[in-house]
Amino acid sequence: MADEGVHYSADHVLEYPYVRSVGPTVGAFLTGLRDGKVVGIRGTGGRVIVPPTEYDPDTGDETTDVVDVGPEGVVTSWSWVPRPRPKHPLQTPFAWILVRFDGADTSFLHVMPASGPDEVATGMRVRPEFAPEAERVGHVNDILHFVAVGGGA
Amino acid sequence: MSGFPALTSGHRPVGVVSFAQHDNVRRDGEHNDVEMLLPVIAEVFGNVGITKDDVGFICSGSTDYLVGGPFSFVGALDAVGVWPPRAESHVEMDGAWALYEAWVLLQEGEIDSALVYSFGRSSPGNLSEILALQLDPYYMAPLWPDPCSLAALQAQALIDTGRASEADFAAVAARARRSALGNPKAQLAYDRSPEELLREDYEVAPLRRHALPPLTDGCAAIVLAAGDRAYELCERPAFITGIDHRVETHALGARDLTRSASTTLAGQKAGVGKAGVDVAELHAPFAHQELILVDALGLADDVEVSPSGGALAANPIMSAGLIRIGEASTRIWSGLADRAVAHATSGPCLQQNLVCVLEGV
Amino acid sequence: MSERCAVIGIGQTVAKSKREDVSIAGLVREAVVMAVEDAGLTFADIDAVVVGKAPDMFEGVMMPELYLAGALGAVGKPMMRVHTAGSVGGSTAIVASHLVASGIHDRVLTVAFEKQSDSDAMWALSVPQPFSSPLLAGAGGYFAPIIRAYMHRSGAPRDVGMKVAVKDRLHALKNPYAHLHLPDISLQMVEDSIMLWDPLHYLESCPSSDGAAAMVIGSERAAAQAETDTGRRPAWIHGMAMRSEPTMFAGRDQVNPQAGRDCAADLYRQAGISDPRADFDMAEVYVPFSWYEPMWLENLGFCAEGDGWKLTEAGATSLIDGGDIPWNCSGGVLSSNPIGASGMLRFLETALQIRGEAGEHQVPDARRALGQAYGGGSQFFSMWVVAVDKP
Amino acid sequence: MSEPVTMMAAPMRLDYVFTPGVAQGKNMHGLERGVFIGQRCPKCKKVYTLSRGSCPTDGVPTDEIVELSNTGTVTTYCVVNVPFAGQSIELPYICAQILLDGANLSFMGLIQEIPAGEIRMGLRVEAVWVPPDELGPTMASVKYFRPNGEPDAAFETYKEYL
Repeated sequence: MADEGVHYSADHVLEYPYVRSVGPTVGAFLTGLRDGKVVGIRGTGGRVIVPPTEYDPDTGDETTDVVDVGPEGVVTSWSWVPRPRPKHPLQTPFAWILVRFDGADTSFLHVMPASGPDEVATGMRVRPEFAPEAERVGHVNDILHFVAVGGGA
Repeated sequence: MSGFPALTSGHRPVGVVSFAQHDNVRRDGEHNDVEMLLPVIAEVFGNVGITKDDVGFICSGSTDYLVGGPFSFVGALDAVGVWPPRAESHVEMDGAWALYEAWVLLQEGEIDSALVYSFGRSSPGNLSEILALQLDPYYMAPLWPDPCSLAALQAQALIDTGRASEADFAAVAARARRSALGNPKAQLAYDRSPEELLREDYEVAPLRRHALPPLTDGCAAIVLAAGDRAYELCERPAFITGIDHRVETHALGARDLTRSASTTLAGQKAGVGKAGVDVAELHAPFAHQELILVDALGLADDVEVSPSGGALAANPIMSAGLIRIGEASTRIWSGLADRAVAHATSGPCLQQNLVCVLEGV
Repeated sequence: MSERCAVIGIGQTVAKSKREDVSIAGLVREAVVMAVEDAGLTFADIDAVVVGKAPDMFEGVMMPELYLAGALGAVGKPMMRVHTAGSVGGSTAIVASHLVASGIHDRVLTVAFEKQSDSDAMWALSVPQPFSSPLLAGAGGYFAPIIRAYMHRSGAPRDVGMKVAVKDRLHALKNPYAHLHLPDISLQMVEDSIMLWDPLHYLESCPSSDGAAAMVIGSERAAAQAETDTGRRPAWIHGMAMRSEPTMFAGRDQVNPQAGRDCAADLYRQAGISDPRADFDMAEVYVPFSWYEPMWLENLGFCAEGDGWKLTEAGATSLIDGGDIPWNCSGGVLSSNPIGASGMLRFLETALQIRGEAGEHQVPDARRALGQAYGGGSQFFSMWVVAVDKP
Repeated sequence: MSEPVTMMAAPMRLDYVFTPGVAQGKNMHGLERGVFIGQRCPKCKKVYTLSRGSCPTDGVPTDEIVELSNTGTVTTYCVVNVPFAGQSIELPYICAQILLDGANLSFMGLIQEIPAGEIRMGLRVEAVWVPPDELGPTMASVKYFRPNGEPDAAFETYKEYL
């Protein structure tokens, strides 16, 4: 029996139930989502960082006060997914959007249903559609997705 | 021997003297990492007639998540044979940064040469899911955005500025794949017009299939040598006259995605603009990123960009940056270029960038 | 030519099994901010950042330095990520120091961390591979047979390991940053603890910790400035070395690996060390399982081969017993083990001693110290020497 | 207002196809037939078991295939008393480094049919394979090793393979 050409392969699964402690700053944002609101935090020069981090993402300076923002915001960029992947938050065509909440100086990544690229545009006003209160746990998926404010771009 | 190029005061001349890369393929389902590296390491030493025992330092670049097991770099060392024990290090980064670490050590003058290699395969897992783990673990990773979706956000932002259009992306892709026809190591090469490419469907709008890199299994290696040792090993070494790298924030919503501030800064520190550039090998996995990089580096219109086809022709993860340095060096060796720029990137939407200026004498 | 460089800033977190009050960035920033402030600096003064940690699977974040760039104040700067298995904390400090020794930068921040409580350390260390045997022994199962081989070769009595376990935990009681504080530690307590991997008892093994360690490495100019600004003296780096050898090969000596011996020889050549036991005032050495103290005493040339256990037994390595060459005054890896940071903690503790700032676990008048880390299958070594005097 | 959020579940599953490679394929093909395969380095002539395709010290392909003996020597061992994830054997059990006759590298295997108190360095052992119809391209084809009744090997014969 020739050994040459015997090529094996096997399925290999890496699967772990990570549980992360979030700390007070990330925790403030996730707590806000659970309670149906959006918060940011003040960074260098007083600018408002959303989603909030313990530090200003550019300077590394400690951030300070938690502030309410949104819930409406404006799309600062987008991309449109015609064929969602299995792990994507939505399983019908949708847009990834960067949203700058009213009162914020940075943008937040989330999704918005869109059957075509013409249903989303930079500059569009949007608002989050929260999951029902009983289903919210303090997670970015407590926002199901965003929708256009006033029904259009 | 023809002397050395002008260097920043205190710097030691270090040149790329040998380069080898594996065939870039969609899936090598036959060999393990060691077996892929063996012929590449043999070639990179064979090119200059030395062995593993002749280099003073070994540095590699790779990442564990590609095959789903920890410590993949440990086993890969068996492709070199680090016995007797060797001074050796590893970065969980593209091999271009392993080259940087070796260049730093060579500056101190204790050693005269180094082996740098990197390896990575896109085929064992689902790269679109794996790379989502590079993102903010609280806010972004739970949404599982794939690299193409994020690159498309960047592309749309660029379109919104009015500085580029989908047609420009197609033009980049058409030129890169046409250039790749002349690169025997290229995985994806064709001669198609931008107009034809624009008829493709969106993969993730505004990016169509042509604007995306192929998925590639591969690996690569480089030998660096300092001072006179470089000339002993290579007739016309590609001397590194500047090398620098910079990182930006992970928060995509806090960056101007349409500019690559880190590339601009690294390019200035590396001295890209001090003289004319003949050729630039840019690590732009997505077509629009080449436009951002050309702009960030301030490259003139006459600079030949990515004659190898770049990452659009073959994108072996963790090696595609190191390969840019290798490809740029081959242009110096052959005399096709006197001054070349090589660039490597890491992270989503060009988060981290390395710029290397190579010169022949 | 190689420039002088020194540790000019030090920061570390308290090691704990679970730091559930912070995010990953929050944990790392505790050490980083402390190190930068300790050097009298702000992030704006830092030229480059070098990050180290062990497998990314501990936290499930791939190349987490990318996510941490902002948290580390690295935006607009060079940032590197080192991974050399268990030796990574040491290698990371060395890569950072070379950025200064090469004359490229003046002030480099280096940090290593592990937040193992996001997962379970055992997962990432024993990922089952297809086609391999279902038999899995864990880290201790890998090292226990090597320890047995050492006992066989050296004729060491069975209680030497337990003595190390007690000594390092007594040291840890003097270190407020140590994870394990066991005031009642005794030989009996170690012996009564469960035998995990015979011959290793539970209390002869390292814990699993969350934690981070950070240092600022400065040039001669930066060191002078920091000393003026903070009044703290620099810990000058007199040598650094790394060596690797393959995991497995015919005839490999895993008890006394050649890579460790070669690494020490190179280091001692650089630092002018001829008799390590006499020339060093203390050492912080990576001892995750008790028996590695006598093994590394031999590997590092503190005694003849086969005699390491005699130094341990005689109390030579104990700060409390007034030994002549105290090892792991911080409590060592046996008392705190945030894996990716454990190697850096060894290096950091030597700098702390040289600056005379180790508090209760300070070795009186420590003027020259050895830091060592190792990893993989005892195959990756990183070491440095720091001293009070300028090289 | 209820308690602040402090923890976040982040389950992760990634699916891979594992490629053992040509050399390991040869080893596995041997295991499928109930035979241990070694690979000889063309430079140093050492015979490696479970080779990944290269000589770890010379960095060259190990192309020559050698069929190895079913018997070997315990070079060192430990007794495992600790449960952990992924483990499927009843505690306590013996893990030993086993040097197969004709090989120059030991590997870790399970020892059974001997009380934990009688395990020792130098013990001569043989492989016990699963029934022929259960053989597969995996080390799981070897159920365990057991004493084969030969006198213990002298320390000198295996001291380089601990």
